[in-house]
Amino acid sequence: MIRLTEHPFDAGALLSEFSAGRRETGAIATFTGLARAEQGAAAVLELEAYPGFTEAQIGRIAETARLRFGLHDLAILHRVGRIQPGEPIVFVATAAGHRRAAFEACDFLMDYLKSRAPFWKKEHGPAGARWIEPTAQDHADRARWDHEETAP
Amino acid sequence: MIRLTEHPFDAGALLSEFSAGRRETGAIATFTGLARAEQGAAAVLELEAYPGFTEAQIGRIAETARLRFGLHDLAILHRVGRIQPGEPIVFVATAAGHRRAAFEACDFLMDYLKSRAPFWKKEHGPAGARWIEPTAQDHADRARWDHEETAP
Amino acid sequence: MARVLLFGPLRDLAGWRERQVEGGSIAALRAAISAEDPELALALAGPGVQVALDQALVRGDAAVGAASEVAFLPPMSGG
Amino acid sequence: MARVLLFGPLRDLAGWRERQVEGGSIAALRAAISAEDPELALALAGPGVQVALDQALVRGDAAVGAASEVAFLPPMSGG
Repeated sequence: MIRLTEHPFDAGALLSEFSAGRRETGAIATFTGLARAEQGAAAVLELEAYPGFTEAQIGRIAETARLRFGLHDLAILHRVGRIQPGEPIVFVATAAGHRRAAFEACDFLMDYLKSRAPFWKKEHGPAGARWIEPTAQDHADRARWDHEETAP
Repeated sequence: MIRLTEHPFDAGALLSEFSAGRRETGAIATFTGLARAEQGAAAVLELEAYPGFTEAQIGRIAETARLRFGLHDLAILHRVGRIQPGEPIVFVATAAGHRRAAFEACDFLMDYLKSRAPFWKKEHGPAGARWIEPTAQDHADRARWDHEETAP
Repeated sequence: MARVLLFGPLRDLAGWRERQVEGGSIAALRAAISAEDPELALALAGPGVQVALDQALVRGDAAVGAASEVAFLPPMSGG
Repeated sequence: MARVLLFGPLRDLAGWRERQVEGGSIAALRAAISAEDPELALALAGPGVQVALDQALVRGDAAVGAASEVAFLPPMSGG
């Protein structure tokens, strides 16, 4: 499941759905990204996607993750539109036979989503709006996967 | 929250509860471990704990994780008693400002729980019951944390 | 003729998000946009701007049909 | 006199999980157990068996009170 949504969501409900009826999966890892309130100083985030294209590009990386880590299944839900402080932005779940693969795939997918996925991000702060580029840390996080060997 | 339970649980309900009302947390990682059915060949697991002692020992590692990774919060629920194939065994959730800390703390806690936590595990298979020790992989996974530097 | 889509800062710069533009190739679309808004055309040729033709990334020039969708994608910021 | 608890394979070997044992120290408890079940006493002294006195791990000998709880913990398997 790879889906964009304009509405807040409950990560727990997504995990319940994702884990239901699994018989051969030993490990499920999830990640939920939330917009921090920064003690009231947080900007409102606006995330723009290219509907169809964005899901397809994420789908290609998801397929890479599925093969690379031997995943049984995965789910990605990503917010678009205006996101208020405290609201969830992204949910990723991975299912695998063993925990190392589930963790690494979840980590890998988040590094991709945070640095290269087809989103354009605007911050609406007190000083006006500005477009955001990925941070150096985001690029460094993603680059970890370019050369690293994956544990079996 | 560190708790043992004799009953199956819904990891999604735990994640909903854990993520509710967070304003300053940017990242929540979870791990759910399930008993694999192994196409019907799986043994029934029996997990024994030392009530009070087991939670306290897990609590010490949880406190280590909290400090080491700067966690905002964490939750651990672990099954004890007889566990049928397909049922959840363990749920771990970690909350942090940023995703690397949340992922690493969750991974760290699982490596501890799988290799050194005060549980004794028996498999009831077709050939009878036998007590299980942690695998070499479990020890190797845990040993990763003894020398590795943590990303900031 | 194609449906041209702009995203992110390109949309803010142009003042529009979607428009029909005359031209049988991506190069012709760029020329038509340049005639009307040279600053935008320059930005569309800027570093890191990718082009998607009918939702597939393309490099350089390509023919576009009347029903084609051409999107100019500035550097993606991730989610 | 203390309440002695056995876990995991030690419990299976002994055939009991919890029992009152006479003795004012852990060494005295081991001796009392040995008098009755030398095989169990040997296992309790085996490699990797830890002792918890009132839920705190102890090494070597220690005095135990009448209301003390002494647990013998074989190597922990993790969950």
